[in-house]
Amino acid sequence: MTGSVSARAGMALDTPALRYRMIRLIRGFELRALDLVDAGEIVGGIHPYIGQEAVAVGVCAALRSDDLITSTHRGHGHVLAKGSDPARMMAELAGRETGLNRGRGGSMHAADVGLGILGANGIVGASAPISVGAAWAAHHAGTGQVVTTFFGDGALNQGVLLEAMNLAALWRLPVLFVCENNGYATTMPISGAVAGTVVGRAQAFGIPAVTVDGMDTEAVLAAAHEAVTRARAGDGPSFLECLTYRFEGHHTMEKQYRLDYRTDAEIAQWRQRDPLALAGARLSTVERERIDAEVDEQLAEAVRYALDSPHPDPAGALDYLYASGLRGRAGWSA
Amino acid sequence: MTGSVSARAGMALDTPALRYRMIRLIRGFELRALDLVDAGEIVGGIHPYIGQEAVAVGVCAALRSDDLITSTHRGHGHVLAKGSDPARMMAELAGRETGLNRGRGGSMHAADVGLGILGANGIVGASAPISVGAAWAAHHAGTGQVVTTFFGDGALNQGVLLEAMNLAALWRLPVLFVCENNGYATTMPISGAVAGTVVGRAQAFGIPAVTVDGMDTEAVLAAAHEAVTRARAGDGPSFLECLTYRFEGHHTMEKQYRLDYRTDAEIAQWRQRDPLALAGARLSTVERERIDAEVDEQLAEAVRYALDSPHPDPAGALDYLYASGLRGRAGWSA
Amino acid sequence: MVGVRKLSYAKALNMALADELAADPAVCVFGEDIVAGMAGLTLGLHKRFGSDRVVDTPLSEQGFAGMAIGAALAGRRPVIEFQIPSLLFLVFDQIANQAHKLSLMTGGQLSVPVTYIVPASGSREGWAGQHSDHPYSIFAHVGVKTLVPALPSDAYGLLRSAIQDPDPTVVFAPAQAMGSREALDIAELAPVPVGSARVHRPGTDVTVVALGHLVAEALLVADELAGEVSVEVFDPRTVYPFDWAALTESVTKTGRLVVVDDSNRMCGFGAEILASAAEAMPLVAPPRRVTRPDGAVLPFARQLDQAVQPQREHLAAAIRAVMDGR
Amino acid sequence: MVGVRKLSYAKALNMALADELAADPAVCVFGEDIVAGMAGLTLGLHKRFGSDRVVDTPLSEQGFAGMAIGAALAGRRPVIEFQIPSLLFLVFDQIANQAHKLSLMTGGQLSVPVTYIVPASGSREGWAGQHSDHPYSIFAHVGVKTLVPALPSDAYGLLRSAIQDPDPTVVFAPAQAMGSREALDIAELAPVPVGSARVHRPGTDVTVVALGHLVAEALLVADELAGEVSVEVFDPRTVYPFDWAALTESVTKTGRLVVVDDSNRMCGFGAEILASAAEAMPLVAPPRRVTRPDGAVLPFARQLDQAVQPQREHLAAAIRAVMDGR
Ligand SMILES: Cc1ncc(C[n+]2csc(CCOP(=O)(O)OP(=O)(O)O)c2C)c(N)n1
Ligand SMILES: Cc1ncc(C[n+]2csc(CCOP(=O)(O)OP(=O)(O)O)c2C)c(N)n1
Ligand SMILES: [Mg+2]
Ligand SMILES: [Mg+2]
Repeated sequence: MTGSVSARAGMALDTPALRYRMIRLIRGFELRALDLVDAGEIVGGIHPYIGQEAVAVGVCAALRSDDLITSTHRGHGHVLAKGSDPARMMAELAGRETGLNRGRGGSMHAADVGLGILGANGIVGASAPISVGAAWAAHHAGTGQVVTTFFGDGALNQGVLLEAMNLAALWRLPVLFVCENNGYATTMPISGAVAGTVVGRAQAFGIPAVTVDGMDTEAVLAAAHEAVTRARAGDGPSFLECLTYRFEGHHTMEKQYRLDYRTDAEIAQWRQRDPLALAGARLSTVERERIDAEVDEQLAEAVRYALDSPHPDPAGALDYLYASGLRGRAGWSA
Repeated sequence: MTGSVSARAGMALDTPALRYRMIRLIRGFELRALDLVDAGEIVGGIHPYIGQEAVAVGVCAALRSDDLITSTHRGHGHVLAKGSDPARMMAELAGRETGLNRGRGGSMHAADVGLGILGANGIVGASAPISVGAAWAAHHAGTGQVVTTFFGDGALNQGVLLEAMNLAALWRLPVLFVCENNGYATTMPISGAVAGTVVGRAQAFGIPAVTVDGMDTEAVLAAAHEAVTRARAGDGPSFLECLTYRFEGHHTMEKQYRLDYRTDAEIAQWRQRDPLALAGARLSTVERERIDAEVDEQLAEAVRYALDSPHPDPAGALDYLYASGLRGRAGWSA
Repeated sequence: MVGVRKLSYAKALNMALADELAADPAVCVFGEDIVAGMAGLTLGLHKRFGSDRVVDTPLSEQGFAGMAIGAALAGRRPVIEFQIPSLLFLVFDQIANQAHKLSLMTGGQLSVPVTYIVPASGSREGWAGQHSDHPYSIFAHVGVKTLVPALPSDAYGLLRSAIQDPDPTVVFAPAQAMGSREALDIAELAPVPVGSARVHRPGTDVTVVALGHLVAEALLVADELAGEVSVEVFDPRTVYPFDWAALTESVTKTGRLVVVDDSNRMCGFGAEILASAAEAMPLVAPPRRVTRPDGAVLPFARQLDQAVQPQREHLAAAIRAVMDGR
Repeated sequence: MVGVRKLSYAKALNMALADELAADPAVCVFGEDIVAGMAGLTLGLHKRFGSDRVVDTPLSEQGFAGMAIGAALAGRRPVIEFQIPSLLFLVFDQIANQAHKLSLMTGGQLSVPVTYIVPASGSREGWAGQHSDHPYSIFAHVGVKTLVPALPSDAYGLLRSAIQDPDPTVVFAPAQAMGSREALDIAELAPVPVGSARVHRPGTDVTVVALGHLVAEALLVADELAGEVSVEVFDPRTVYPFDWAALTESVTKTGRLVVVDDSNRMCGFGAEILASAAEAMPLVAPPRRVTRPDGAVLPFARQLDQAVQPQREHLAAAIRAVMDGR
């Protein structure tokens, strides 16, 4: 029964060039999405992943195509790195019928079950136990699948995530907990929110935990590879703290406010460790430019595809509400 | 504003004899309550505290009368040790108008606000953040009060308790977390439920945590005293793991089942470290017998008081539902 | 186990769960103390199906309710037992905000076949305010399938259907029904479709809608009043989806309606039935509800606890009032 | 800040909170990003009242909702801001099972003056299923005081009353009302009693009950239909406790009733109003509801999101149907 959820293969990420390509794809995707937010084509805004790309790419590079992931409100990078078609992802953000979720989910709920992407989540921390449950099923089915759950530093203070770590540790389940520590939960710095250390929180449950440079794909990959190997061998969960930074505001809406929770100097300093530049530096200029051009072409096409796609028919507003096909009563009669 | 909740002084517990007396009082209270359950005078049953008395007494001996506590489903010992009148407590268990809660709460919700007892709770873990909030208020009011929250080993797996520890640590609040590790959450052994160690879980939040012999009042008192001193000095929360054991079933209802989650041998072994005997051994036989007789007299009177007290008037079934005096609609019209 | 016997409600639930575990290897059970099986639901199942299928959990309701979703997404059909009705409050995010929403939000990519069961809902005398809720109206409001069987045969049939259903489903087994018994032929036990009502007693003057343990009470009242008024006792069996067609048929016949409902009055199940009837059914007299009071918290003392629950005398009075057109 | 001005709803909430913080040192605020004040509610308050009164919390909703209870028991009057309506689901145990129950369960020893406020409830276009709930009916069912102001003056007055109230109180500030403005004299802003309705527009043919942002919609529809039918627009302002006397008065005059309600249909606020009217008010035609559908989850795409929310055209149709006695 398990395993059926993950059949299609994602993009290969097994060379530095392919990983650079994916980082570039995510970066370009996000920049175009920001434009579409400004243009009013993406309604409601997004939580941009710009600056954190090395985490998604490094981790997904360590995964099998049938491995599962769950994601967050800041999830575009995870979904693309696991292999989703940027055109269908962009169509989802634009609320089109051709979107990954047929326009029903949008930015915060993108899922691509055929690729093992069980979905982003609008509630911080909520994905963690879902991942543990999928890992429990995979473990008992003997599929060898590993389930990765991405979350931010803010999620470390959600009880349900801590409960999930305990359950995964107790039952030695194949889970990789990936904390993207970008220093802030919206405006709250981690120092104001987390007593003790990040890795210490996982270690207290007996979960092996390490801190890695989240701006360096290769460092993330190495650590993720070790963790995934351990999980696949039946040796239980691991925890990665990836030190990273978001270059943009928490959400596109942030531009409306004058917030001073971080300084320009701090942002500039982190931008010097841009994961795109770090990964690009591993390639020749020629190769990099070739990839950039290909990716830009692909993304231009993705935007075209999204904007040319049809809007969903309002008559189907409650389609898929029940898997059983149940139709409840309408809110009014004709 | 804070501090008003705790005006009356409880029983003094500042000598070994007084502590023995309180252990004896709790033990005797529980034995009589068990009888009243069998007799049908206490409806719904109780979670007996027998075997764990040294924890409540040792901790409460370290507290000021204006300090606050919150308690659990297994809360009779905490309430008595903080100073509640056993007669009014017994009346509460028997559902009488003279009970601590006027018969509205029963065993799992006993509160005695004048003594700083903010209440037992039927939901495992739920008291912890309540205590942290009271501590936050006390801290900001500068009352010097310390808030103690009692909970079982089972509660360690409730996210909300972990959240509460983080908040208390972060804000250096005067909270004493007391884990009564009696080895089981109903039928679940701690080894099947807690990954990592008990004290490690608190230490991960930067909270000083020690394990003490929960059968020995004096050991509990010493550790609690240190923790309370730290809290009062403004140095934040502490955590005590008290190793203890419940001699009876989880709940009086357990007798209906043939459960085999623990062995007779294990029970017998723990009974050899009966906190009553340990505390009694510190006194002369004469003194002990004098105390026993006094306590038995007091308890006989408590039972009489409870059973002679009036049942609440059904017309007042929804009294106290709203502090504002709001009366909602009845469920039926006459 | 063949032939006519007196089957208890608790045993019926236990048999339904056993039969589903036997029929479908995807079915599994999570909960607290379910290996011991104290609530009756899982009695003997760990022994029969093992630790891979019947899993005792730590006290992490949110954690394992979330896990159940994940396991469901990976192809399993988890059943979760909750020892207390209000533990559903603790996992309300997992049920209402996650399990219920994933199918629509993913455009049908995901479905979440999880069954949540409380094998002792409503008042358990002496367990006081935090252990005595009957929050079925809340789940119906959210749109989670919500089943409240009245009889052992329905307990069996509805639990089986809940587990087979591809959507999240909450099953309330009222504490006051758990001990009830029904004479039946075990061989005839079968799944009961979700959303189909049952008329326990036909009548022509007034339709009494009752759920769960209150069905038996309604039948007693109908008997009591038999000389006076012909009462039809209508048991929806499932609160959501509700069998509107059957209720319309009944009310079209009787023209009068009384609902007896063990949830709070305001925005409860009873309100929905009266509202729907007022909108579209041919009532000849104002309908009535007998419910818990607004905002009720069940007090501990037995006299107070009972004073807050709907009683037979109130139902009888409501029926008489409706017959009088009051 | 004296004299007539156009006050926005968001600013009115902000002023109410500031005035309560200034008036009573027991008042304090907990929430996420409230120092920055992004939701508007707390803008400038940290600067004015400091870190002891306006407290940014980690993402531990259950933890700080529990803390608010404890602080309340120790004499404070905490206000908690939630960024998303469904975060109330996450703390449902703390509100419904703890805060609401402590007074009765302790025989009146404790009271829990906590205010829970969602300064953007209901649909926020483009925020999709988990950010668009309007669960006021659930809190009313449980019996927690539930306020849904429609106008800036009521937003001010009800938030002040909520904070002063000795019981737990949930305030929903609909996202679609947050930007609305009202011309008023700041000096006349005052607390609005909990449980008192307001008739925004008198009428004689039909009573339309509307809440929150739907009041403005109802007024537009009433204008639109003015030549045809005389509509009374009735705003309860508080869902629970509800001002039954005022509604009875209105319906006694009009004899007809329509409710427009942004919560799910089944067991929602609209159901309660229709049920109560059917029981005891002199209706001359069947009443109607315009609501979200049963079990609604708001889809992301704008066209779909809107298709699930009650719209003016549906309200107009319902009014006409009621006038026709259909
Ligand atoms: C449980 C919960 N609380 C609050 C929110 C509102 N919210 C959305 S994202 C966010 C900050 C999350 O911070 P973090 O986990 O560090 O992730 P990041 O945004 O930094 O990627 C908040 C408070 C939410 N979605 N869920
Ligand atoms: C959140 C929650 N889950 C489950 C229960 C049912 N329950 C009551 S006590 C208990 C076991 C508690 O174990 P522990 O915390 O170790 O305390 P002990 O009973 O051993 O004193 C359980 C499962 C509950 N009351 N609350
Ligand atoms: Mg972050
Ligand atoms: Mg224990």
